[in-house]
This record gives sequence, structure tokens and C-alpha cells, in this order.
Amino acid sequence: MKKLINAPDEVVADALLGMAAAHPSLSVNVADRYITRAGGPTPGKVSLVSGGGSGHEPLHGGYVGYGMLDAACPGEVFTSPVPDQILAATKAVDGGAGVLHIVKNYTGDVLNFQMAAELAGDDGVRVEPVLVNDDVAVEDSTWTAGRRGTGATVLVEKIVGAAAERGIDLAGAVALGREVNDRSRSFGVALTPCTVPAAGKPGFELADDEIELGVGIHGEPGRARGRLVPAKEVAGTALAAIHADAPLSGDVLVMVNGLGGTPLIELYVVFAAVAEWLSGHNVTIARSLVGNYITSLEMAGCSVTVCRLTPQLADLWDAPVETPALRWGR
Amino acid sequence: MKKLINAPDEVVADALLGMAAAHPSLSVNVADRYITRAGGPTPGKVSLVSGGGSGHEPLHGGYVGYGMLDAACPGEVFTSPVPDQILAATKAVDGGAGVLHIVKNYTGDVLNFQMAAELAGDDGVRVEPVLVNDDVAVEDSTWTAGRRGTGATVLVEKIVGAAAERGIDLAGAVALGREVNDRSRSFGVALTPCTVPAAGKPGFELADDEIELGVGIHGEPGRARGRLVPAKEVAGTALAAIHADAPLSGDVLVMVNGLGGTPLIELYVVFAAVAEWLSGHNVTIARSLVGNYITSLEMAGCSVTVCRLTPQLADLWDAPVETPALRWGR
Amino acid sequence: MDVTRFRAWVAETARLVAANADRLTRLDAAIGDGDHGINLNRGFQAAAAMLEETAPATPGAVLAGVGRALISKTGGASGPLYGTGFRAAAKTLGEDPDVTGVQLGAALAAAVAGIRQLGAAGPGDKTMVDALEPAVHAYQVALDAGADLAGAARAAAEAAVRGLADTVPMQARKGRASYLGPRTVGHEDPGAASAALILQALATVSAGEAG
Amino acid sequence: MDVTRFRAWVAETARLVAANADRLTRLDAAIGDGDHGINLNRGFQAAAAMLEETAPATPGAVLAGVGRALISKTGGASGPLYGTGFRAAAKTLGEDPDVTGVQLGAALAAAVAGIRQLGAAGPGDKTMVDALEPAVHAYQVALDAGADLAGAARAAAEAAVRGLADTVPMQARKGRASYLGPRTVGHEDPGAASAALILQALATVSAGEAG
Ligand SMILES: Nc1ncnc2c1ncn2[C@@H]1O[C@H](COP(=O)(O)OP(=O)(O)O)[C@@H](O)[C@H]1O
Ligand SMILES: Nc1ncnc2c1ncn2[C@@H]1O[C@H](COP(=O)(O)OP(=O)(O)O)[C@@H](O)[C@H]1O
Ligand SMILES: [Mg+2]
Ligand SMILES: [Mg+2]
Ligand SMILES: [Mg+2]
Ligand SMILES: [Mg+2]
Repeated sequence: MKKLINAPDEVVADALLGMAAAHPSLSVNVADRYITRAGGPTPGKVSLVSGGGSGHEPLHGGYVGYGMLDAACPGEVFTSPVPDQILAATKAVDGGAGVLHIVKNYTGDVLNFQMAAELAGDDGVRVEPVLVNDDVAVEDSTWTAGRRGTGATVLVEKIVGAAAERGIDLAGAVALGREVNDRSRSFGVALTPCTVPAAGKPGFELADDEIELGVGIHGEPGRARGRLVPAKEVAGTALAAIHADAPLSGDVLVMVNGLGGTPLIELYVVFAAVAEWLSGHNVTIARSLVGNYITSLEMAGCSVTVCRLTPQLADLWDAPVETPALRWGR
Repeated sequence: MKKLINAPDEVVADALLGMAAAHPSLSVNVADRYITRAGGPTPGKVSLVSGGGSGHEPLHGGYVGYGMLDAACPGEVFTSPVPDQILAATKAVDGGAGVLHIVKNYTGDVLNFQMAAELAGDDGVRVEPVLVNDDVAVEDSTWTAGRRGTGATVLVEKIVGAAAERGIDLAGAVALGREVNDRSRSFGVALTPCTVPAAGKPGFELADDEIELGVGIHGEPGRARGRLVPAKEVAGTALAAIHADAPLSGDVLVMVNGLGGTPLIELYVVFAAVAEWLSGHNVTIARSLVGNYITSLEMAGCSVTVCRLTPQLADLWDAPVETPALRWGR
Repeated sequence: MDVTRFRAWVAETARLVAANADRLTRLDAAIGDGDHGINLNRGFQAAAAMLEETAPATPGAVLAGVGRALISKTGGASGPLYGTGFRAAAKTLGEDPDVTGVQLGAALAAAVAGIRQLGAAGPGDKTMVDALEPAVHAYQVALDAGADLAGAARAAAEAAVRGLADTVPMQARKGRASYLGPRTVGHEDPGAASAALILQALATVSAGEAG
Repeated sequence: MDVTRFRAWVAETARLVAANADRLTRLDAAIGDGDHGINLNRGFQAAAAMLEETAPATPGAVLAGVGRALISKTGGASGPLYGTGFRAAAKTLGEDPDVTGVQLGAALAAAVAGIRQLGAAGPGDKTMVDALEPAVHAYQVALDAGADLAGAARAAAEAAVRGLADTVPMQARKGRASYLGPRTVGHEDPGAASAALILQALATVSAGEAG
């Protein structure tokens, strides 16, 4: 295992110290493991809290700031946070209008956020959850844990965050979050595995000519193993899976996201292929993101997320945002 | 070689197509290999043109936009651009106030920009170069090619770009660029090699417990090979080399830059170590950047750049910038 | 079974989980995200440490404290699930200083019920439930057949190991492993493996109980 | 040596560079950035293609066109350097349809002078100059000793190969390799290796020249 760390069990704490030193706009509670805006809660505004395992940076801490999250709760690497830290963050940012929990649909995240929400309710804080489950690589079924939450999480945090700054209420925030999630789909491909620091070895092995299709963001293998194919075929596979699940048309927001170990030049090569596929299907790229926004440690590969926009969603996407990882308009 | 590409000799063209599709704010000339602002030249403003080999993304194309570059010229991967494309870009963005060539100090870049500048002069365009040579891993000497240009390039492009928007003239831009370069120092460390697509094999081999100290941004080995040590020691080595070359004090801008394959969580771990070292030496981090800003394909590792700020430089750093890779204030 | 033995149970579980952490993590790497051993080891170390500090007076207090510690320190899916299980078991024991075989059976049944309710997993979903459910059943059967607490605990531990083996051919329908669908067939479920360890520890410490 | 032979020289150089591209790139990977073979192959393929299209009428026009093509297509340090060298050589030839051994010697000398002026590298800096300089010198010595163009070209090619070998113990002071300092000792310089190929090609095509 080759990493720029001090010790496997100090990675999360050290990274939080780094965020605190790098971003005066954040208030980082290293001991209790949560990050809030330095300014504190905005009275009367619905507060957004998200969290999950670490190793997905900039998600979630990098999205704390004006127009996006009020707090983020990083768990151990790839391990959901515990109720204590979620509860502490929830109480710290409640501005009286209630708190929205943006939860990626993983059993661990769901259960820990649920327990925290119950405890917060006991303390008089109104909490509503929004589940993100956009990964089409996983079959949707009420008999299973359902779909994973991946790239759409960034979109939900940005769009609902913008609406919260404009004064949307908690029920409206829940509905908007569900709408963004329902309109979004993602598909991921891995070229290499990644290594959880505490584990010390890669999660799986891949031959030089093999890739994993339909991976999530936790270094897990995908739904199937395939041959290393040109970027155009990778993009085609991802978009075909998305299109088959929820037919694409009109204006879309496209995110070509790097999983952590893939250089930007390759992400642009993939984006070109995605753009070609979409224009061939009369779909218009109205907004786009290319880069590392929701990662899986040093895994090489990418995920493609497509959100079918409405004028309202596009307007909220364009609204000012000021976070360490996403910033425009101020 | 495992990459998300279509063919080794199509990487640069495909990536340019991707940039064109992703960024309406850019005008990408794929055939002639240069990128300008979609708006065209700003009359009366000194124009900034930079370029170099591809594989360093977001450098340089990602820095084209308001407050930074007017044009970027990407060469083949790790190969300096040719005079033709530099000349075409220089003429395309000249707003009448002259063109500043921001050139990283590599023989190839220097010679090709020099030839382009001569040709542009023949065509009546005033061109002045600024050389960036901030890498302390290389001994400075008039008998050699001198020092490499690395992280400081981002700072020169941002700060001189801001001054250009405010109306600085060509001579002033040259002087300011030199000042930023003179006040900046960098040091890089690699944990893994990287593979040039056309070459197909890594530039060097490293054992699981080895790192390369003092690497540049072209997949080359460093000045020396060392043992894999904790992030604190890596940061200490980099900062000690910088401090020995140009003693640090007062307010500084710190960039902890990922070389392409290192996840953000590790960069924050390094930033924490850098912050600890600096505060122990009574140096104040006044501004900071953490992320992938000048990369070496998928190489794992990082570089540390420190610029000793003046109030004027800090003010220009804070000025609005609107590019695909660096954006704030608008 | 008195408070000392309950504390011994937790200590022995912590020891077993630590000793098997790599194995649990390897199992989780195959069909999950490779952290189950790490998570559970963190959780039970915290639980054991908590017992050292607070020295709860009754079996119920021991299990309630373990439940809280697991929920606070484990993370992942297994933390809330095991934590909820231990807390549900604690509730059935009240303040009693000494726990009979019958009471322990009721506590174990309550634990599994709590876990099933929270996680909504049933038998055959390839989860810890596939080791816990048969264990609780075997415990009852043994008691009804006249076994004492220790004997029933041994029967439960053996059934849990069989239940773990039975997860191999199953396709996961709950938890992270469900994302891999058919690729989960042929692997043991890590949570079922850790459940077997917890019951193994119970059998070990209760051996020689009068009950 | 007439225009046909000059074009043959370029074609043979392009063939040799293509055949040795991997070797040149490997040498560059050891002490540079691993693209010399790729760069030069791109440059000389473009130069050869240009000759096919434009079919220049004189030796001088051939070399001038090659120089422009190398500058426009090669990139890196070697493109401007070799390009400048060919253009400097072209200037000395003017419009002459046929080039004597003496003229060729002057052209080669002008090429090296142009390269040295642009790159500011001298003997011992571990660059192409360490193959070119001795080659030009050997060419002159051979001519003075009564050799014909072909003989002098052979002497130049042999000297270039020796010059390449002499770069092994040198520490690079120019170009990318200089960044590696002492670590460059023990390696051949890639540009010296490609320079030897260019002179090798000259010896091959000029063999049997009356001169
Ligand atoms: N819904 C559920 N009900 C019961 N057990 C579950 C459920 N989901 C997961 N598990 C158990 O949890 C185990 C994984 O735990 P762990 O790896 O610690 O958490 P995570 O999956 O969040 O990484 C699985 O092997 C399975 O036995
Ligand atoms: N200043 C210089 N003068 C003469 N030759 C040089 C100089 N700098 C570099 N070279 C030659 O160029 C070769 C490298 O060429 P190439 O790899 O194509 O360019 P780059 O170094 O830009 O990648 C070196 O091996 C050396 O022989
Ligand atoms: Mg986990
Ligand atoms: Mg090069
Ligand atoms: Mg797990
Ligand atoms: Mg080179």
C-alpha cells in the first residue's frame, strides 16, 4: 500500500486537520467528526446535512458552504458515520426551519442517519431524509437494499442547497431532492481497484486488459467484468444503461466524474465520447461537470451521471455556490 | 497500459473535443491545437498565452478565461507545442497591447516559444516572455538548462491574469510575472511513475517501499530515490528544501498539488503536515490551494509550492477569476 | 449466568473478533466493501473498554452498554444492527442479577427480532440473520430437550456455524453485497461469520454454567 | 550529391528513426521524459511526406523544407534544434543542383554551428552536439586526407557513433536530462543517438558517390 498518510487509523483525522487549515470558510470539529460553515447556522433557513464514509473527497466536506451543505459528517474510510456525529452536526446547524438529511442509499448510511434523526427528534429538531439512489448498475427492487447513491448526490446537494438559500421549506426541500434524484441516473466503470488504508490490500484484482463495469464508490467490484475497451465504448455502455432505465431527451446536465486515480485528460476524452453519443440521440448538454467530484480513493475509472433538467432545476444549478470544491457566482 | 482513451495518438485531439463540449466559455481550435476565450481578444488588454506538453491538465487549457489566460497551446503529451500553434494563438488573442508568453523553463518549451515569438514579431505583434523556474529540486546554474517550471506557473497565470484585467501594460506584466516566479518555490514527490500513451510503458519503476524525491511534471525520475515515509516527513523534506533555497517568513500562499493519481484525502493529509511545519517556523498560510492543478498524467504523488506574498500579490490573487479549473468572485 | 460471565462474554467476543478481523474483512472485500472486520473490531474494542471503565452492575446493564458502544463506534450497517440487537436483549433482562437459560433464550430471540425489524432482512437474504435465526432456534430446541444454558449455547453456536455455511450458495438481497447480485453466490457472508463468533464466545464463557 | 540522393538521405533517415524509435524513447525515458523517438519519428515522417508532395528541385530546397517540417511537427527540444540545423545547412547550399564533398562539409559545419547557437550546448554537455561535433570534425579530416564525399560521410558516421558512446560517462548539463544531474551518468544521450542515425543514413545513401 503506497499512500501519502501518517498512519492508516489517522487518515480521517489528519485529513480533517488539513481541511481546517486550508479552508477558513469551514469550521471543522475534528474530535466529533463533523464540518460546518464557519458562519454557523442561518436562522430561518432549512439546513442541509450529509455524510458518509470518507474516501469520496471532495464529497461531502468539500461541499459545505453557501448554496450547498450546512454540515458534513465523514465516517471512517468507506464506513458510514455513526449516529453521534450526525446528531451533533444536525443540532449544530439547525436554524429553526428543520434539517434535511441527504443520505446515499447504503444500508449503513440509512440506518445510522435514521438513528440520528430519531435522537434529534427527541431533542426537538425536525429532520427529514432524502435518499439518493441513482446507480442504474444495480437493479431496483423492494426485495433488496435497492440502488446505490452515487453521482446524483452532488446534484441534490447543489440544487437543494440553492433552493434552501432562497427560502424553500423543509417539505419543499424533501420534494425537490426527490425530484433531482428521480431525474438523475449514474453508471460507473473501474480500471483499477483501490486500497482501504486500514485493510492495506486492494479490494479486488484486475488483469491488465480487464475493467469492472457497474461499480459503486466503495472499491467494490462491479456487476460484471469486461475487457478494456476504447473510451467511446465505455461511454456507450454507461449511457445505454442509463438510457434504457430512464430514456434521455431534451436538456440534460452531464457529470463525467473521475473516481480518484484517473487524470483529467482522460475524463475529457470520455466527455467527448459522451457528447457524441448524446448528440446522436438528440439529447442536449445544457450543463456539465468534468473532474473528481465523488471519488473512490485512488481507484482509476469514471462514472457518468445524467440529470434530465427542467428550467427550474437549471436555474437552481446556476445559482451562486461557494464551497471548497464547487464555486461560482460569488 | 490502462487508460480511458480511444487510441494513443488521438488522446490530445479527443481531450480537446471534450473541452469544447464541456466548456461553452472556451473556443477550442482542435485542428490548429489552441484554446482561447469564446469572447475573443479584449481590445487594449495585454493578452496572456501559455502552453506546454499535454498531460498536465487542468494546466493550461483549464486556466483560459476571465482573470487568467487568453490562450493555451497544448502540445503532444509531455512534448512542448510547436511554433505554428503558438504563433496562431498569439495572433488570435492580440488585443493591440501586446502578448505575454508564460513559458515553463524546459529547453523544448523555451525554444518553441522563442521561435513563435520571432515569427509573431515579424508579423507586427509585440511579444514578451516570462520564464517560470520554481523547482528547487534542480540546482540553479547558468551552465545548465536551469530549473524546471512547475507549480508556480499556476500562480503566475492567475496573478498576472488579474493584473492584465486591471490594465497593466506589457512591461509591467513581465515584471509582475518575474516577481511572482522569484517569490515562489516548489518541490515534488512521486509514489508511482506514469505512462505516456504513445510510449505504452511507465517512465521508470519503483518498488512498493520506494518514492522519487524531487520529480518534475513529466513522469521523469527525481533527483534521488528514497524510502516511503509518513506524510509528515514528505512535507518536511519538501519544505526544508524550499526554505533552504529561499527562507520562508510572513504571509505565504501554499499549494499542495496532486500529480494526478493521488486522491484528495491524501492531499489534505499532506496539507495538514505542511501547515504544522509552517506554523512551527512562524510562517502564516494566508492563501491556499489543495487539489490537482498541474499534473503528470496518472502519477501518484504531490508537489508543494510556496509563494511569499505581498499585499499586492494577495489582492491580485483574490481578484475575480472565471476559468474551468479556477473560479471565484464571479 | 451472572454479570461477570456477561462481561466475560463481551471480552471473549472482542478477542475473537480481533483475532478474526482480517478474515471478516477479506470476506467483506469479496462481496462488500472490505471493512467488516475493521468496523466490528473497532466497535467491540470500544465496548470492552467501556465495560472496564463503567463496570455495569447487572447483565442487562452490560448488554445495554455494549449496544450503545457498538452504535456509537462501529459505523457501517453492522454497528446499528448489532447495537440494536444487544439493546433489545438488554431490555428483556431488566435488573436481574442472574440470568437463567430461559431468560437468555428470550433475550437472544429479542435481539434477532430487533435486528430483523431494523434491517428488514429475512432468512435467505445472505446476512447475519442467516446465522442468528437458526442459532436462536437451536437454543430453544436444546432447552426444550432439557439442555442447560451452556448446552443450549453450544447448540446455538453450532447452528450459527451451519447457518454461516448455508449463506455460501445464497445470492445477497440485503446490504452492500446485494449490489453484486449473482457474483455474491459462492461466498460466506461476513456478518453471518461475525454472528457465529459472538455465539461461539457465548458458548465458551457459559461452558460449565449450572443455569 | 544531387537532389535525388538528398531526398534518399531524408527517406533513409526517416526509415532509421522509425526503426529505432522505441530505442530512442527508452533512452529518453531513462534520463529525460521518454518521448524522443516519438517526437523525431513524427517529425521525420512529416518531412518525408512533405518531400513526396512538394518534390523540391535542389538539395538546398530539400534541406530547407526538412528544417521547416521538423520545426512544425516535432515539438520538444529536438524539433527546433534539428530543424534549425537543417535550415542552416540549406542556406550554405544555395541553388546548386549538385553538392560537392567540400560543400557538404561546409553545410554540416553550418548545421552544428546553428544548433550550438540556438541550444547553447557545447561538447561534454551530453547532448546531440557530442555526436555531431566529432562527426563534422572527422568529415573534414577525412576530406583533407583525400577521401571522397562517401568516404568522408562514412568517417563522420563512425565518429558520431563514438561520440554517442562518449556521452555515457557524461553528466548532462543541458536539456531535460540536466534535471537528473548525477543520475544521468551511465546512460547514452538520446539526441546523440538520433544524430548518429542521421549521419548513418548519409553514409548509406552517399556510398558510391563520385563526389
Ligand atoms: N439489512 C440488513 N439486515 C441484516 N444484516 C445486514 C443488513 N445489511 C447488511 N447486513 C450485514 O452487515 C454485514 C456488513 O457489515 P459491515 O461491512 O460492517 O457494514 P457495511 O456493509 O456498511 O460496510 C453484511 O455482511 C450483513 O451480514
Ligand atoms: N540545449 C540543447 N542543445 C543541444 N541539444 C539539446 C539541448 N537540449 C536538449 N538537447 C537534445 O535533445 C534531446 C531530447 O530531445 P526530445 O526528447 O525530443 O525533447 P524534450 O527533451 O523536450 O522531450 C536530448 O537527448 C539532447 O540530445
Ligand atoms: Mg462499509
Ligand atoms: Mg518532451
Ligand atoms: Mg463492509
Ligand atoms: Mg524527451
